[in-house]
Amino acid sequence: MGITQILFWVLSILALLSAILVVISKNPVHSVLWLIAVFIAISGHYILLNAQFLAIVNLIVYAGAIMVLFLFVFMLMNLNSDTEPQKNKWLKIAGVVAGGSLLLVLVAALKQADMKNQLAEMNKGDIGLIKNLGMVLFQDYVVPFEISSVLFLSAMVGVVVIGKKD
Amino acid sequence: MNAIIISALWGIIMMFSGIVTNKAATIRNAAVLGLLLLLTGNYLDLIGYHFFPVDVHKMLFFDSFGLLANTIIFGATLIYVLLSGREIENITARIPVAECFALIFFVLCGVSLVTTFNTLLMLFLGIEIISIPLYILTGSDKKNLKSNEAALKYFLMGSFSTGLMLLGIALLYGASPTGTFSIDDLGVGKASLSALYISGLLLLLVAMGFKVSAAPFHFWTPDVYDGAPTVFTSFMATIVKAGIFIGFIRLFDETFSDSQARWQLFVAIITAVTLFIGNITAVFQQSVKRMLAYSSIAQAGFMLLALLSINGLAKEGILLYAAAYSLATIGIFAVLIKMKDYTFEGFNGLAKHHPVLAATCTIFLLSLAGIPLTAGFFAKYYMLASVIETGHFLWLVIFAVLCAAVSVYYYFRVIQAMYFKDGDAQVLELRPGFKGLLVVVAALILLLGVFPQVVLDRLHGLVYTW
Amino acid sequence: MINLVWLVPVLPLAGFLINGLFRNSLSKGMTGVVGCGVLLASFILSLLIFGQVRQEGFEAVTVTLFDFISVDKLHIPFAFQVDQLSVLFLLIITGVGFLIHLYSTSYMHEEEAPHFARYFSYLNLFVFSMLLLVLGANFVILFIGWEGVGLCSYLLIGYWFKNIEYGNAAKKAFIMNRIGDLGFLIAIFWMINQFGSVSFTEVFGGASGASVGVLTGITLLLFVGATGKSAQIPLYTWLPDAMAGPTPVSALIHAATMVTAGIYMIARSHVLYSLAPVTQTVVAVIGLATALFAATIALKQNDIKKVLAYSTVSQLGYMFLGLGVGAYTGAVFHVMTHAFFKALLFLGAGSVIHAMGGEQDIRKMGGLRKALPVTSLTFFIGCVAIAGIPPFSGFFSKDEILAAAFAKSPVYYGIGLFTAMLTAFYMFRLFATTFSGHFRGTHDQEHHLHESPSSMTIPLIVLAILAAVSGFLGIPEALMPHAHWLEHFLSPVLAGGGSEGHGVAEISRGTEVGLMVLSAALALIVSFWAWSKFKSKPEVGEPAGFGKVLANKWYVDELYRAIIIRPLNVLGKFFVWLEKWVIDGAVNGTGRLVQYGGRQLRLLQSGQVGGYVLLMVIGILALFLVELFVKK
Amino acid sequence: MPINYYIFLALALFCIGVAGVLTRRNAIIIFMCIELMLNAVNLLLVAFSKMHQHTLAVTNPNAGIDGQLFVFFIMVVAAAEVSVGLAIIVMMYRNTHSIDVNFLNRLKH
Amino acid sequence: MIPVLLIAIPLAGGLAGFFIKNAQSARGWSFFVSLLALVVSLWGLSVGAQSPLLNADVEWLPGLGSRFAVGLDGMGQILCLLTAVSFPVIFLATWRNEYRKGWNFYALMLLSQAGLMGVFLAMDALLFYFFWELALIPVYFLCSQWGGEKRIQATFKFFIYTFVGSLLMLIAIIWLYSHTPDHSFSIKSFYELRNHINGGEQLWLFWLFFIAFAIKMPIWPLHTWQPDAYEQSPTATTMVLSGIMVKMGLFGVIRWLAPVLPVGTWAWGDTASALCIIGMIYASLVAIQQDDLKRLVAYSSIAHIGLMCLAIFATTASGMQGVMIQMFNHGINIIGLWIVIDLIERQMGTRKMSELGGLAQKAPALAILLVIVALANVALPLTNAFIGEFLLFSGVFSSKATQYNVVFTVVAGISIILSAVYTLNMIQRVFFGNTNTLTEKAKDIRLNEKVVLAAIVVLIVVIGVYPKPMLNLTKETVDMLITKMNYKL
Repeated sequence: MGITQILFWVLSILALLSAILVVISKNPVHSVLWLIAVFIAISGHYILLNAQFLAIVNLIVYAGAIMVLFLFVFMLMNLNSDTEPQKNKWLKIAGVVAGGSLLLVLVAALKQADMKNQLAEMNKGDIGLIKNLGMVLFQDYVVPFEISSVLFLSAMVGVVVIGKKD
Repeated sequence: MNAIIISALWGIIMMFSGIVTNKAATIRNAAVLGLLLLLTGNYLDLIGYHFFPVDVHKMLFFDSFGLLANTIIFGATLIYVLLSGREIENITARIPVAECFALIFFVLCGVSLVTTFNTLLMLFLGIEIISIPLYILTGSDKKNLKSNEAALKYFLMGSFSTGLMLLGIALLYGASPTGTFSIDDLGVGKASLSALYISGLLLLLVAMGFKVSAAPFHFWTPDVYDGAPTVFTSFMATIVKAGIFIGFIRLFDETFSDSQARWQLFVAIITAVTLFIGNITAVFQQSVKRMLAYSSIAQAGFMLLALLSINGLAKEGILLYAAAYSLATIGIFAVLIKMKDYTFEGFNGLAKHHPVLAATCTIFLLSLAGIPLTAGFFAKYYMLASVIETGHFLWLVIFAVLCAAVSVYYYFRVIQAMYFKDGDAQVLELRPGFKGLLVVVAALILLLGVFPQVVLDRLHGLVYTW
Repeated sequence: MINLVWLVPVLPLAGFLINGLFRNSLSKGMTGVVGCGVLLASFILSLLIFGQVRQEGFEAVTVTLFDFISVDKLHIPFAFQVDQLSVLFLLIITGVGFLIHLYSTSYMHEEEAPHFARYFSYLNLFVFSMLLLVLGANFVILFIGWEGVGLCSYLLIGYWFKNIEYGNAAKKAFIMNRIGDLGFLIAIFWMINQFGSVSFTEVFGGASGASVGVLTGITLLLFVGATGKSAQIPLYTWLPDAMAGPTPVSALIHAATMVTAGIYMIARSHVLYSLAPVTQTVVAVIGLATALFAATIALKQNDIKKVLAYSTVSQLGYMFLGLGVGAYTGAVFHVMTHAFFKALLFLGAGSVIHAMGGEQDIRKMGGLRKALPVTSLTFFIGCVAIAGIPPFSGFFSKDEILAAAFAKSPVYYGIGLFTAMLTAFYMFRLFATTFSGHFRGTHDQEHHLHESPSSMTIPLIVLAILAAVSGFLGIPEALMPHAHWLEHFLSPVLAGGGSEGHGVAEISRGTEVGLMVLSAALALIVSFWAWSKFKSKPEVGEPAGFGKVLANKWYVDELYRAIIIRPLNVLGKFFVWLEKWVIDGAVNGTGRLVQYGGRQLRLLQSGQVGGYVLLMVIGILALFLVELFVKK
Repeated sequence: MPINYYIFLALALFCIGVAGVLTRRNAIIIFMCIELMLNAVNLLLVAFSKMHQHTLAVTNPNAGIDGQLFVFFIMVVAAAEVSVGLAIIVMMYRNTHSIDVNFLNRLKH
Repeated sequence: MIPVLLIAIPLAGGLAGFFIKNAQSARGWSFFVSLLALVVSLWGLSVGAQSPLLNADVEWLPGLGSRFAVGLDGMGQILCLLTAVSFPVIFLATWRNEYRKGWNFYALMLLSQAGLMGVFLAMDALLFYFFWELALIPVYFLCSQWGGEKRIQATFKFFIYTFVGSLLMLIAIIWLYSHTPDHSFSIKSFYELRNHINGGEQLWLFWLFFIAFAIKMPIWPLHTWQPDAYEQSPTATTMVLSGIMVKMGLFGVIRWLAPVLPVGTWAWGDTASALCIIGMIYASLVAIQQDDLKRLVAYSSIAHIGLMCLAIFATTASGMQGVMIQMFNHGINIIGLWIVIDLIERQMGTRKMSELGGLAQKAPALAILLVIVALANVALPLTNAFIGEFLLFSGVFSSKATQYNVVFTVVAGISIILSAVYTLNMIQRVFFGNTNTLTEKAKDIRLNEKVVLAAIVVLIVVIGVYPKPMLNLTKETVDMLITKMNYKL
């Protein structure tokens, strides 16, 4: 039970707990904060897996930019307090049950997978380093990289179309 | 590659055309020009002239199936723009036309990715490039609450399905022996039986099923099609759906063909449910627009038959089906847009006042119902034949034709309204060009229905050569 | 000459076409001339043919006109067969037919021209069909004539189509005939199946090869046909109603010719019958029963034509008795004599009705002897003949049958004799009530009473003579050896008919003579008794008790209505209900079900994103469960 | 670390996200739950990439790198989606002053 | 050559007809076109069975192994003749009917004729299916545009009903196609199929076909669309429906079912025959209960068709000959009946027998002609129907395919009696008895109608007296069929 193992368990529990809190906490702002916690935990996992670049990007893009955007929107609509009226509890229960059973089923389906001996090796290997990623990204993955610009363009145009005052 | 790049570039051009001019007509003509360009570019690709010698590193693969599909889709788009492009300006909240066309071109870019992808990454990007503009177009009627609602529903459920898709891709990645996303070597080896593989496959099936609105993942379709501005509904229901279907077939043909026996049953179930829900629910609709939404589900059910039995017939068939279905539906929507009242009663007595409209509309409906002499018949024929060819799932075939009979019920309700019911259908002003184009489309459908070999020969040759 | 036989039927056909097509343009005179002319012509032609046929050693000739139906192995030529039997019938039909046509010209004179022409065209068509029937060289041609006469009787019974009652009578006749015809048809199919042919020569030739069972079946089915056409139990009830038609029609169709088709057919195919004893017994029993049954009914009828109708049924029963006991010649003989005297009686009745201005109830007549001398005389001869009083024709023919019956079994004879007595009784009851006593009709009727014109009386006289003398064509061996000309004449066709001969041979001369004397005496006594009983005080009141049952014809019509017609109607109504609510209901139900399903499935589309996603997830779960638990 | 742990962790996160989508009414929260799902997938991908590297390193030094790049692209897409999604939500809010998905029931049946 | 003309002439004529925006000239035009078709079909009769003119075979869908193959064999000759004769007769008989936008009416009529011709001529399964539907569509529009007040529902039911059937047939056709060694739809390859598919498959394939055909004929209990459709559609269309279209079902069984799936046919023969017979008795009894003339004739038609279908399953030469000739006769006779009913309805404004009566006094010519046609309907000797039914029954009786042949004959025979009952009822209730206020003012028929009816009567009698040419026409076809049907695995 090395340090990495301990860290793994800690991070996992942290991730799960805060994920649950995201779902159950009444106040939207709290949910956002818990979500950030989840992201941090996941970034921790990335680091454990030697995917430093992703860890950083995750923190910057998600925990940073995106979540701020969410918060910003909340502020804009000042829904900070729990303005959300209660959904009828049967649907709630149904939702939880469905989610739970989905988990069950997926796990059941994947338990048969003969992965016992497969390892996700930790804190070694350097494919996670920005250097290697960059090389591959700009050689093999240049086409999707360019294409994703189209994605952004369309997103931008879209936002313009919708946001434009008329 | 031509298609992808041209569409992307032209999208940008359209985007800026809004700044250069604010005359809608000019912009529209620019769009038409772009589409013509697309068509030619794609055709040149088809016969081997590649403008852009880009090394795609096996991310994309330009086979004749995909390129042919592109041709059909661009052609359909051209007809669509010519028929109802003008309507974009008439959406109640006056939205920037240029941007809308830009988005349409981006969607086309996504479609041509989906039709020629060779890795799951490209599929994913393509799907997203298609979806995001569509969210916008759905909501483009900003002041209209229905439009807003449709957009939000579409967005939420769409991104949910993206999540499912990604999970599926992840699992497949885990299962892939070579650790890539390239569909060439995903399904090979013992991987094709591991639990990861199957689960990933199922999740992909679900996600793609969602995109082509297969039951029980279709629930977004009626609301979105109903809420979106009719002109964009027409676009979504035909071109986009056809494109994604090509991708669907491509994915399962390339990746999962050697484990076909494993997943055929699932597809069969989904197909049956889709056919059932689509047709039965369409029966009781009061609004033609919503009826068409359900009918698009039903038609998707028929197209799923090609997925069930992936073979030569199925591939030819799906192309023909895409063409026939798109043409007919675009035509009907073009007429529908012109109607004041979208309910069935709104069509009462259309034949008296606008015989041409009624006649062409009848041909479109007959084609959708799969009556011989129209393209729709051969489309359905291929679907049925491909399944019968496999020798299994005869129950599904019989079920399918029974559903087709049900579909006659709601399609003919429109015909009855137009011809046999008395009333004065209110129609917006019509340009002669519009009518002429309708007639051309109808003639095209009839031509495909009588001499399908004019296209079939090409398809036949091409589909079997790769 | 014989090759011109096709002219015999074709001439009446021509008459039918002329009268039918130009009925609006032809005058009554012309119509009558055409109508009677063609008959006369074919009568003369028949005589000429007869002249040839009667020569010694004449062999039956088959005249083929064209190939009617020929499907792979089956060939049915449109062919006529000329032999003694058919020629005899030719003479009867054309001869009596001509007389009746002549009679009709004045009897139907009140009709206006088009209807007059219609009447004659029907009549000609009938003669044509009847001639086809007797001339046909195979069962199919026979069947064509068979149904043809049925049609004509339908048309003629319903001649006065304004009257729904008549229409119903006509319908009844046609449908009851149809029932018989079905049997006939099936018999034909069976023959085709058995012998591969329907022509008389081949069928009879192959008969000996066939099993008794098959022959019994075929003959029974043929007999079913006969019961329909010749009004035997159980299909006799149409004949009395058929009196709705004009009286000459009753004389021609429902007495002289058509109704005897059954006898002709069985006599024609006696080869088969002789090989099927069971059938023969059936025929005999049915015939006897009918004879008795109808005679009892005739006792209490008051409509002059109804009486004659029932007596016809009863006489036909006699003929079947003859056929049943193998006395084919006797049967044919009786057909001939019966044709004469029954036609005579009907025409006489017609003349009476004519004089009474359409009145048919004998209770309103009486004492017509003075007014209608010729009619009453001829009518009297007819009565005597039918009553079987020597030396009139009926005596000989009836006695031949009775003798044969006796040879078969005394019981037949006893019942037959009793029936003969009844016949004598009701005939003289009829005669007495009609012609003697004092007149009981209204005054203007009495004022109008007059003898009919010559065109009506001449046929009466001719027929009377025939009825009187025709018996001598068949003087029994017992009285005068080798005097039975008819038997001699028909022997090429009917000889060896009865495997056990025609019975007469088997009983000694003494007994035969004794029987004759007995029956003759009884007939005389009964006739005289009836005559004296009714000439002074005819029964004019409503019959009571058993008489009522007889007067109502044993309620047979009511019985049929109860056990056949009503059930069929109920069944039909039930089917209509079934159609509406079950079969069509299922079809429409499916449609409604789909609509209902649509209405319900819509509700799945709740509009709630949460609901949608939930359903999606459930769908995914379902897929995974299938993957996990459905073994492939 | 055995890959199974990662698989189950990711699945757990994913399903929590799903449950969130099912139970909440606030459009933004739902959207956040979807982001949670995406992140679960990212984690899974990275884990798999490391697994592939572990097994295939001998043949191909860059083995497993695709997984991480895919994650990168997912982030890209997610960012774009977020912008569009929030735009739509804001538009909705402008018109109805609510982002409660239960009020989205003008379109049904 | 000739078959192509037979299809092309009405097709082209019909399409042209849409653009003659004037009912009168359209009527004349379509009459002319139909006469042209008649001439061509007579030409076809004259050239002799071996003539190359009687076949045509052109590339159509090489990819699918389907060719535009059409040909005239004996059966085709008879049915095309029927079609070609019927349409001029129909046009002439309904000359005086006025239709809203009449040109569309006549154009659609011609289109349906083209479809019917195609069905009878097609020598390629896919082509056959094509025309099968093509014949249906115009009739759908005809009925629901110009029919009675409940026309839309009735026609819709009829359409969907038949459509379901034909789709099932399509499945069967495709299935067979995919099992032909040379992947071809041509009738020859289909006739070879018996060697490639086993009995078990034939057992269910039989029903896919038979349901389609049974709906068209119609066979009990799939008949309920028919009375409504006949009652609601305009009489001219009813004539097409009942005179010709129902033959499509029989034709289908004879050409595409029995020879292709002999084992299935043989195995299910008794079941199918039982249905036919139930239908005959059932329909006859229901017909007796009808008051509406059209419904009465509709049900009587069900009975007659049932008999023909019964004879097909008897698989005897005489029975099959009977079917051939009877298909023609039934067409002619029933069209005659419709014409009379149409005349009555146009004059009296009602089809209810309870409201009619005594017409014989007012319209003697009509009465006489009707009586003759009606007698043909009850198969009286020397009318055409007698020949047919005689052969049919004798075929059934001598059938080797079933051991119930006697039972079948007897029970089916009862329908002869019943048919007499309802037919005579009709004659009496319409024409006999006294006139009432309604029929007081009835007039006799006009010349054109008289001509038409007279022509029909002449046909009836001529065929009834001298059927030989007709029978010879179909001889080879019948022998071929019988040999094919008697094939056992």
